[in-house]
Amino acid sequence: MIRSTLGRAIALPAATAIAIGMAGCGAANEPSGDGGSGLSGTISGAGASSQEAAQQAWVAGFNKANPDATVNYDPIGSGGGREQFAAGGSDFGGTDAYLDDEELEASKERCKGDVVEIPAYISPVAVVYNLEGVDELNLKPQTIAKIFNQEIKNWNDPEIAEDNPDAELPDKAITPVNRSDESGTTENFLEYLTATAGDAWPHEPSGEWPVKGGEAAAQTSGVVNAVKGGDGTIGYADASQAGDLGTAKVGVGDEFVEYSPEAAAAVVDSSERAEGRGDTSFAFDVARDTTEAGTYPIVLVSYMMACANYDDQEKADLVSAYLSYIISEEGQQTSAENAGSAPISDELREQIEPVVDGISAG
Amino acid sequence: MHTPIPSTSVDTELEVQLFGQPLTHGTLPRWAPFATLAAAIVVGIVLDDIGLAIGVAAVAAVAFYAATIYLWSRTVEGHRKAKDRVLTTVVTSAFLLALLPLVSMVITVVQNGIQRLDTEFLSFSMRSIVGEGGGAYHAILGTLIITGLAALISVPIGMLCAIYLVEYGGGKLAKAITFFVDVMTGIPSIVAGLFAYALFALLFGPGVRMGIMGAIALSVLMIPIVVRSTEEMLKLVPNELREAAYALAVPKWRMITKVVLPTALAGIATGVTLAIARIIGETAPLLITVGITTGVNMNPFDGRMSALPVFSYYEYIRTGIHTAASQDRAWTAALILIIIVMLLNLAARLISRLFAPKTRA
Amino acid sequence: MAKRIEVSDLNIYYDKFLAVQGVSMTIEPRAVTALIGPSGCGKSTFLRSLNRMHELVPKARVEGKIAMDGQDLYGPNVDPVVVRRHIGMVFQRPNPFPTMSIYDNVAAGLRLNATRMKRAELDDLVERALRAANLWQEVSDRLNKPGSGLSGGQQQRLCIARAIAVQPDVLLMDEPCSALDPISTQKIEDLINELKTEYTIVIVTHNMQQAARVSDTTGFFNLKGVGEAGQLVELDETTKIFSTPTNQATEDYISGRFG
Amino acid sequence: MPLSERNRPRAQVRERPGDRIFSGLSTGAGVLILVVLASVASFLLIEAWPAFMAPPEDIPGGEGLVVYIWPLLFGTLLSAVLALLVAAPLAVAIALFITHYAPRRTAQGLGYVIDLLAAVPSIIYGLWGIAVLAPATVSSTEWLSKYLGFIPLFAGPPSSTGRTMLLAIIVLAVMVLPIITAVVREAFLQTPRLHEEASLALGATRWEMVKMTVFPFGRSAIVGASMLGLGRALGETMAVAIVLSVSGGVTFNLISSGNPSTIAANIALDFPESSGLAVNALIASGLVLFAVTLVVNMIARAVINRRREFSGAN
Repeated sequence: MIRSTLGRAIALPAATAIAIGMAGCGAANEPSGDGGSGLSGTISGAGASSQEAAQQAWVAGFNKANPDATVNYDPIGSGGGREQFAAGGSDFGGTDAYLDDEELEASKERCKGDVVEIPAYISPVAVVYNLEGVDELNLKPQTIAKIFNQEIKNWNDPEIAEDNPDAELPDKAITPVNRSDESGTTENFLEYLTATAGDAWPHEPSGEWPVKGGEAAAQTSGVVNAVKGGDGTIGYADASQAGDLGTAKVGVGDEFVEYSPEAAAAVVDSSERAEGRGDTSFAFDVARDTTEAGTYPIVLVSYMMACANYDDQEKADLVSAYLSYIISEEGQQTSAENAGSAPISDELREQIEPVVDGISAG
Repeated sequence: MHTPIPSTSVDTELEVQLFGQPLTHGTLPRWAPFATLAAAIVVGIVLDDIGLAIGVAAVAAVAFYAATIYLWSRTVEGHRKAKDRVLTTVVTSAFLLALLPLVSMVITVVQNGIQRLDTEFLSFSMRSIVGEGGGAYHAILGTLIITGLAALISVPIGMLCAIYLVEYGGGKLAKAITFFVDVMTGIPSIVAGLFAYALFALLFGPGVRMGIMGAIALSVLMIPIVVRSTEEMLKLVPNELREAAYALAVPKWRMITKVVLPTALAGIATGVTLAIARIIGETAPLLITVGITTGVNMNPFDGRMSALPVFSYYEYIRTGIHTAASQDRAWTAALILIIIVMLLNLAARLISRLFAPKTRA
Repeated sequence: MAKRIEVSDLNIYYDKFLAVQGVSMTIEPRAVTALIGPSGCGKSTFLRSLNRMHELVPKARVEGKIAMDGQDLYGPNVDPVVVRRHIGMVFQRPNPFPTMSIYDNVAAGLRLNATRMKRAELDDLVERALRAANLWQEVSDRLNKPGSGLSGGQQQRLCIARAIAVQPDVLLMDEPCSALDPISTQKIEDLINELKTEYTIVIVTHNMQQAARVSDTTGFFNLKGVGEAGQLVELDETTKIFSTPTNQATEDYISGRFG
Repeated sequence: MPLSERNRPRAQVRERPGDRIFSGLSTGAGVLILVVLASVASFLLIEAWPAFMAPPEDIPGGEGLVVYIWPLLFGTLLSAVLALLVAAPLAVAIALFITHYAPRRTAQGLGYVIDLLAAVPSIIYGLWGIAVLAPATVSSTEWLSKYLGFIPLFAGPPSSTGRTMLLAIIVLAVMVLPIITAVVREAFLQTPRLHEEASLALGATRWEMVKMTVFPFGRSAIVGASMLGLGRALGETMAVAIVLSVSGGVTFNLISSGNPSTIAANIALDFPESSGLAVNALIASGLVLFAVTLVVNMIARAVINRRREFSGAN
């Protein structure tokens, strides 16, 4: 009797967990495995967290056609994604920067052949601001650089006023907001500033924000919330997150371009493919300093990595089908709707499609 | 030898201070504190209205109250009583100040979380969910599995350790264990998470994420709490009971299991419940050991799992178009978490009230 | 200094429970009044109501009147803090403040009442209080040592010194010797005899020999019945109470047939 | 029980298997605690080792481990110590209110309410802090920088979002408040009634009674509890991670946007997306945090244990 009472005390918390576990396993929305047509099997990927929202949308869309297939995406970060892919820990990967030479070698070794790199997720980065009474804002690259380098400290600075003759700029301190965590968004934004602002931006591009003392927040949502939460704030964030915040038009050549998915996709088309990486690698050096009309140069280009060849037929079929879905018009539209990305152009799709379809086993 | 104090030798001023006090002196009317309070509130509102920050205005209002009641009381009741009144004000407002965050927090969480507290939230996972809808079923399940495992590890170890300390201990080992159990109570939860990660990274390589890792991290936090509370309860068992058992020629281990533990059981159960309440809301160690996933994972030995606090955090920082929906989910998860914690606390109080050993009275 | 206390129709309650009923008595100045009676009959409760310590228990209250030289102790605008300044108290167990030195213990009450006091004056008052409590010779060389280091009897005399240092009018003693050995008890009793020339003293005791030895007047408290209120059965000169009590219950109690 | 067993010689009674197993198990459990604590230290050390050995340029930030960890350690200490300075006096006042000021009937209930504060998960403090408290502090920080800007702590410029070190300190203070209160409350409750009555009988007001008896009695408990609270504040993770704007290094300025992060918050923010040497560097910072909290907790325990010996005297 005593042992039973004792046992009860020990088992009490565990019993609840077990009881619930026994009662029903799957969530109401999860399939129980009696799907009809389509592929089956499981593939796992890991990498850039910037793609997380898009990946979720893609997986959901892909599962509609292939209810028996399971695709996992682990948002462990770009660096981790590349590392894990090269080490063979994941079937495919996502990364905000294409593989460097060393990583490419390691990945080729892992794949025992060519590595597929495709720009799957193009996300425009908007310069968002919250300033009462100012609905439109034109900013030259140099001005943006000086604001984020905390050289221009007030909204009524003549340099800002020069490009915004119609706006009534208040006498208010500028609070620049940046990402506190290491991120591809920061790296791309910094690359843009380095390429376009000249001497006004003295810092090297990297995933970490180089200027001390500004307002900093974790993740895109943190930046957006911080910009929303203050008055006189300005920050950079995935354009999809801008919401009702003001987005600045950035200077390209002699005009000011507002971000739009088309303008963002256009800049990739006008960029050069990185050379010497093989036919299956679509790595682009984005032309930040473009002066072409109608292009929006602050974009984050995030890639999908896969092997051209897998040992396992089922895996090869699944990866190929999943990547095909991602770059398809439908897939790009899905991510645009759910993650706010810019769909890749038809021209680019035509180039990539054969490579993705060519993924095979053996 | 006996020299009573001749009051004549004390100078007159002192005499008045010491001995001349009449029994009665002026007393503030009963409504005095309330009237002052009302005046202070008015002052606060006015200050707030003329543009002073609300926090500054509140501080100013409290200061106004303290100063007014002090001066008023000092003129009527004397400085000692006045000081006493000021300190009463300070102590009371400190308590009310502490209640403020609790009330505000509960209101905020309920307000933001109540909309999505529906059956879908309780039965859906986030698998294939984009935008609105979805739920935390997988996270609730994950939390129960991970916490259950942590309890399964911690409760036997913690109880046995407490039994050692109370029934067998003595000497240097027991002293060292007592001390280090106390020290262990202070381990930051993130360090416990890092420990579990480091342990499994050595076994399985870097980047490993598993439910059991989280359970082990939580165990590091839970064991010392269980040891402490069990120890306290075992100490409350009167020695007479032990001697009575010995006198019946019962071996020690049966004396412990038959007499000591049942007597202390209610207290131990209370302690265990409170310990679970403490760890069930831990976020940081799970963030780095268990990670997050969108679907149900029932196997704590394979891959990522979701837990409610981590789910709430990730939904809060989630990016994408539909952030409003994910913010709602974050708050609802927080609301469920707070409900679970409050229920566990309530359960603990009930257990200790209903089954308290009679020896305590 | 010493004052007369008049109690009339006093009822003492703990919330709804009537603990002591209908006490009327006069406590004479410069004399020792002893209160005796079986446990739980309300002696201590009555004693504590004399300096308003009783009301520290939540929901405790009194009805009736206690007057000190005509001033109502429970009247409106009477500050209990001041009442306790005038009516000092010594407790059953010696309770010097453990964190204070012997000196500071005696000075504690003085410091409360007189903030602007010169060190020399304070020294003077402390010494006189300790002398008055027959403790000076024993502790004069270690005034800065903690009071808890003294023996039980010394501690109790220290507490008496602490109580009389503020020159109260009345001194209440709640079984002051019950935790002491016979020799210490003897010293306290001697001290009570000396103090009564200056103070009104009320002492609660379980020890009838003690009551007979130290008091001038003795009051006998007893329960009205099981579970009922305590009451003052008889109050008279000590010699009369112990030789020819008028009440049968008193006689039974004193002769040991009861309680 | 069979008679034969009873008649065995004494020495053999100790060999009874049930006793041996049970005492072995419980001793083992005790030793396991020591093993766990030792292995926490050693596993962290093993995983941090590559970061200690790595060339400085490979550490995040590119300037070596010390430069990487120092601002974090500074932020950790600054936030925790100031949070303690805010929380400790409040906690003492609250404990006093519960034990000596509140009506005795409600005192126990009030104690529960404070205990509930201790049970609220830290993520909820974080969400609440950013959603409610941050905007509420903005106007106050502006006021502080305007009128008290000459004090380095309030140098400003004030953050326009409220995500300042001051906010982190307030949130941390709210979080450690109930922990300190609980310990101090226990100590205050144990103040001997005899001493309280002695001071009241001398004609002390309530506050004078508290000063004469309650405070001296609870002094070491206050110190010990504060150290415990400090340990908690040092290790607090999620709330700080959510509310603090992290950019810039070592500064005492509490109300601007540029703040050092804390070790724990930095781990929580960076760990999930870190790989390679960055993970080792994070674990190294965790090891530093472990060492700091260990020292603080040891001191706390030593102080509290000394009090235990003291209070046995009466």
